[in-house]
Amino acid sequence: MRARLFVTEAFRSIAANLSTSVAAVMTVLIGMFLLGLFIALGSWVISWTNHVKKDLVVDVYFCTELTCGTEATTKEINAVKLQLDQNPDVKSYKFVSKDDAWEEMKDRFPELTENAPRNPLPASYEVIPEDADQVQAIAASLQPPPVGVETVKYGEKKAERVLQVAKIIGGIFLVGSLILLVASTILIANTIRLSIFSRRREIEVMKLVGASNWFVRAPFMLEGLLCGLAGSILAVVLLLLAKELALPGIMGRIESPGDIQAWNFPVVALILIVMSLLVGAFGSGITLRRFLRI
Amino acid sequence: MRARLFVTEAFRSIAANLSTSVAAVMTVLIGMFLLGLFIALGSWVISWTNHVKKDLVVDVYFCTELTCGTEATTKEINAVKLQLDQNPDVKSYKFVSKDDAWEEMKDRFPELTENAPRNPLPASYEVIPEDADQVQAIAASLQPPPVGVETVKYGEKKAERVLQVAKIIGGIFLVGSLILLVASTILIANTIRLSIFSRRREIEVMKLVGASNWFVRAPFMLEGLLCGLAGSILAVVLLLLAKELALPGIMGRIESPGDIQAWNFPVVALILIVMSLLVGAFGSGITLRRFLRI
Amino acid sequence: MQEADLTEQLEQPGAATAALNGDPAESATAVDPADPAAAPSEAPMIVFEAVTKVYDPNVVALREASFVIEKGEFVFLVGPSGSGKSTIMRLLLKELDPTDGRIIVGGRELARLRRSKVPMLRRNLGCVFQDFKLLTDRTAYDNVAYALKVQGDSKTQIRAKVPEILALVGLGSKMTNVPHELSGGEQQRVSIARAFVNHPPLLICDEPTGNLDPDTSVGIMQLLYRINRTGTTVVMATHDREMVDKMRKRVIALEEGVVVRDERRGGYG
Amino acid sequence: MQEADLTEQLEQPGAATAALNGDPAESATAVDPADPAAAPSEAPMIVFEAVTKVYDPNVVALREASFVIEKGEFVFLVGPSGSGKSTIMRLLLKELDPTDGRIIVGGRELARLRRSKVPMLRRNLGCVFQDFKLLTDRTAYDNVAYALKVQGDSKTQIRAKVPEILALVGLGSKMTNVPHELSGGEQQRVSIARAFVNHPPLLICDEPTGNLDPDTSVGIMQLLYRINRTGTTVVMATHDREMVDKMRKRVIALEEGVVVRDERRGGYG
Ligand SMILES: Nc1ncnc2c1ncn2[C@@H]1O[C@H](COP(=O)(O)OP(=O)(O)OP(=O)(O)O)[C@@H](O)[C@H]1O
Ligand SMILES: Nc1ncnc2c1ncn2[C@@H]1O[C@H](COP(=O)(O)OP(=O)(O)OP(=O)(O)O)[C@@H](O)[C@H]1O
Ligand SMILES: [Mg+2]
Ligand SMILES: [Mg+2]
Repeated sequence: MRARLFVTEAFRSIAANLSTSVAAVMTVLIGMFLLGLFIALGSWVISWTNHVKKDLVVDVYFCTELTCGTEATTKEINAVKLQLDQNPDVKSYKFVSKDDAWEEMKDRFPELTENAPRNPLPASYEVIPEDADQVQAIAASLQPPPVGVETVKYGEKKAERVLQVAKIIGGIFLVGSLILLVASTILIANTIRLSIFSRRREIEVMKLVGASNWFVRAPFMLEGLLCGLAGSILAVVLLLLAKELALPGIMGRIESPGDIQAWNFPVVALILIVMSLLVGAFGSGITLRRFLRI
Repeated sequence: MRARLFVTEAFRSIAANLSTSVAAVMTVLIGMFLLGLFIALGSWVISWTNHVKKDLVVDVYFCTELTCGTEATTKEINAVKLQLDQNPDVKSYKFVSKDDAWEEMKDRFPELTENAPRNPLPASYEVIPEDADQVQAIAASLQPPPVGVETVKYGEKKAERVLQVAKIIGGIFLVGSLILLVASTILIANTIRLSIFSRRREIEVMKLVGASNWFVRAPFMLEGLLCGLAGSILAVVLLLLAKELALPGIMGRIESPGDIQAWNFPVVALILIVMSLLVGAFGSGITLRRFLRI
Repeated sequence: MQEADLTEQLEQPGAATAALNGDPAESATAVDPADPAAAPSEAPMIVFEAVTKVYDPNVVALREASFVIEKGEFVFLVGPSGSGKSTIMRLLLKELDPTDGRIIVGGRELARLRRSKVPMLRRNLGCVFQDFKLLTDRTAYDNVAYALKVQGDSKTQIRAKVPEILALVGLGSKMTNVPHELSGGEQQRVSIARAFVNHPPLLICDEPTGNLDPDTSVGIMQLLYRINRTGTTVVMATHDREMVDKMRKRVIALEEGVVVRDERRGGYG
Repeated sequence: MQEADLTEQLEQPGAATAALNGDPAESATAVDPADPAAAPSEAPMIVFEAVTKVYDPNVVALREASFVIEKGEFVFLVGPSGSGKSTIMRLLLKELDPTDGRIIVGGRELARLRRSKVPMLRRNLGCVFQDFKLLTDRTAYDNVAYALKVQGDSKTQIRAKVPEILALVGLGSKMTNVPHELSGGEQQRVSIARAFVNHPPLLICDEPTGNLDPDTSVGIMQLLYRINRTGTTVVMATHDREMVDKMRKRVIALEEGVVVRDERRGGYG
């Protein structure tokens, strides 16, 4: 019953202070839209770096006559396979036989292979790690090389570079998201503060005619909540429009591999809305304290 | 003389309405900081894509016995050189002789070259365009291939991809900057509106005791200007701190080539400050109109 | 909802309402609680014990003011502009705390009253403010209704009481106007209606007729008198010499924050 | 700076100041401009021709009100609460436009006055507002100074005039207080000081003594009287019956927006 009174009061207040309500909704809208956009961009870029990371593999080259003086035996190869099977860091591996390697080389350098007397290339395992960060660990687990293995390579330089760039990009987006989060919280709180500030006389009067702190606070918090709700829902709608209209336009032009995933829209939307509600309601509540001390 | 009065009034007003002034400064600060940060990030990424674009070259492969049946003569090679000299799209070019190519191949595939009877590789020109977008034009200008040239390659697929990604990144940052620009303008205007709204009674009284519109407006606009100035200078200081403290930390970890340039800080700072001043002053001026109609 | 020691003033729940409408004769037959002799055992309504109030930059608004107002009394507070009348009102409402001295309202010492109990105090203490203090974005009706809402009255109760009291102060046709659509006197009457509407045991009126013409003022004074007759204590700050001289009620006169006169049946001075 | 047709009221620049300080005898020897017969050639100060003002939801605040106020007259505007007195003040300030009829102030028809000329009109028309309308974040001094600043007075002029006028209304010691640190009567006197300070040829006072004690009221009335004697036209809305009856000046009485009485030497009614 009291709750209904507060809801009525909140709506009355929104209508009576339309100008400030619109300002509050607009601030929430902008803050949440920017945050959502940034999260979208960030999740897309991070997904892209993950895709790039997939290129990071460990190559286990077996012996050839040329390198060790003798070809690796099947038994030796199976021993390595067993070792890979048991390593929890390994996601999958692919056996590249001498013939496979030669075919590939033929495709890439027809001039060279045409006149080669025989196949000088080694057989190898291409090992895909569970996580790109584990390439080094996998390579280390095959050190010293088992019998029959000539060398283990994981493109140290490239791997290091890719991992570092990925880390930095991730870091930038984490820091950026935090900055935006803090920024939009401050902005929303600011707007709330201003709109409550312009009504401080009203609050004073309410207190003087016998309203308890909660009786004054509840409608204001509800109002903050409603403005937060309206603003964040509008932001989500705008983001949805951006996703549906702008994204295909951009994506259509890059042939992006399927595993570059779009962000998880419903979760992000939910986070934005809940955040707005909380900032709206508690921002109002906290700001009021100062004016309730009468 | 009147100007001094307005300045005094503006400062008095800022002091008297400290709470709203702080809110306005904070909004400008946040808006401009985000915009500056985004421009920084954007200019850095665009500079990086430019760096990547530098890898786009046109390779002009000359004839060899294996491909055309006869090696290209010095005269034929010089004819191509002349043609490249005259092409305005060409920034520079590098001659790679058959021996240079063979040395490089030896480094990359020692197993293959060890047993090769002789050097099957062609001589070539590596042509660097003035602008990465011109690789296709340069390749086209050598079509059909002059005498002695076997083939002209410019990595169509890679070139197309890189150019497109660069364009999209550029587009995203342009659109993003515009969105941020509009967003921070709205946010600042909003704050101004709220702070003026909370003083509408005051404006009404001023008008009723005989103040002209400009007499009311000037201090308010000056106040907006000062808040804009304070906010944007704080934003620039924060950006400077970010640049001096955070950037080296990030950059130190990527071995970034020297030609990835930092953004032009003074210009960006100037833009941010001027923008804040304008939005502050005219935001106030325009908002006031509504309350001056008494 | 209401504190017992304050509410017990209204012996029957409907007493005040009856007084507002009923003929004076009916109320007159009741025991006059304004006569302190009739209720010697009861604690006084207001006690000021050497109360001093100093505003920030050394302004002494009240200097060792002491007086006792019994339950059911009708007291005029007079004094030149700036003599501390409104300061007394604000101290009673606990809008301010005294710099020194003790204030007791309805048996409770205000300094010891917990923050959470302050709203309760104010609900039992109807106040007509000198500057009206209306909620600017609410209609006259909603302004009056707010005083009932804060104490948890139901919609039905509000719908019954508010139009009645507004009609009583002559604003029956202005219920849906917001304050800036009302004349000065009309705003003042809304403030009066709000202070009366929940029949508080103590009414403090700070210059309630300053913006009213003589006829309306007399009407309001008659209303106050009738309310007082039902047992409500009334404290009224005023500059209306004519009124004070005619009523011959107790007068407390202030001058620069000092109580200079306290007469049982005084004049304006 | 000031419009010629309005300023010519103050024959000598220092006249009003002299009147504020000088002894009454000095002013009394001058020709009484309040007597319209003495200045038959001059245009009237205020002309209301069948002015009707209807507020938005069908509230007729003024119904075909017609009257002429000559230059130098002293006029009381009386009538019950809500009868349209403040509405007349607001029409004179061009804060509102009449729904119908013509208003001429100082020879200028207000409806024809360009927007850019309105500030000029208001500077020549000192107004004491019923709700004071002080700038809440400025001190008493700055509030009064503002009325001089808007007309371009120099700092030196302001420093000379403001403390003088504040001392005159008894606020010499409250110059640095902001409105909420002032009592109701003190705020009202700041509003009075602001209206007087630039010696406008027309003074309109909306209930200027509503929050003042009788003694201070008399002081303010004497001040108004002396200002009037120097040729300033004074229009004053009031509920103070005693004052009106004692002064025996022209009285225009309103009732529900209709001019019901207009007597040369009337009483409150
Ligand atoms: N917040 C404040 N800060 C400083 N001085 C104040 C403050 N409030 C009131 N005063 C001063 O205290 C004195 C008493 O003020 P108060 O409002 O009690 O007077 P009052 O008797 O109600 O006068 P009035 O009849 O004019 O309303 C005045 O001189 C006033 O200037
Ligand atoms: N903005 C408005 N909208 C609607 N009605 C209004 C508005 N302003 C005033 N009124 C009405 O017009 C009538 C005249 O108001 P006005 O303020 O002129 O009265 P007044 O004579 O000054 O009364 P008081 O002595 O109480 O100050 C009143 O009934 C009032 O309710
Ligand atoms: Mg007072
Ligand atoms: Mg009025």
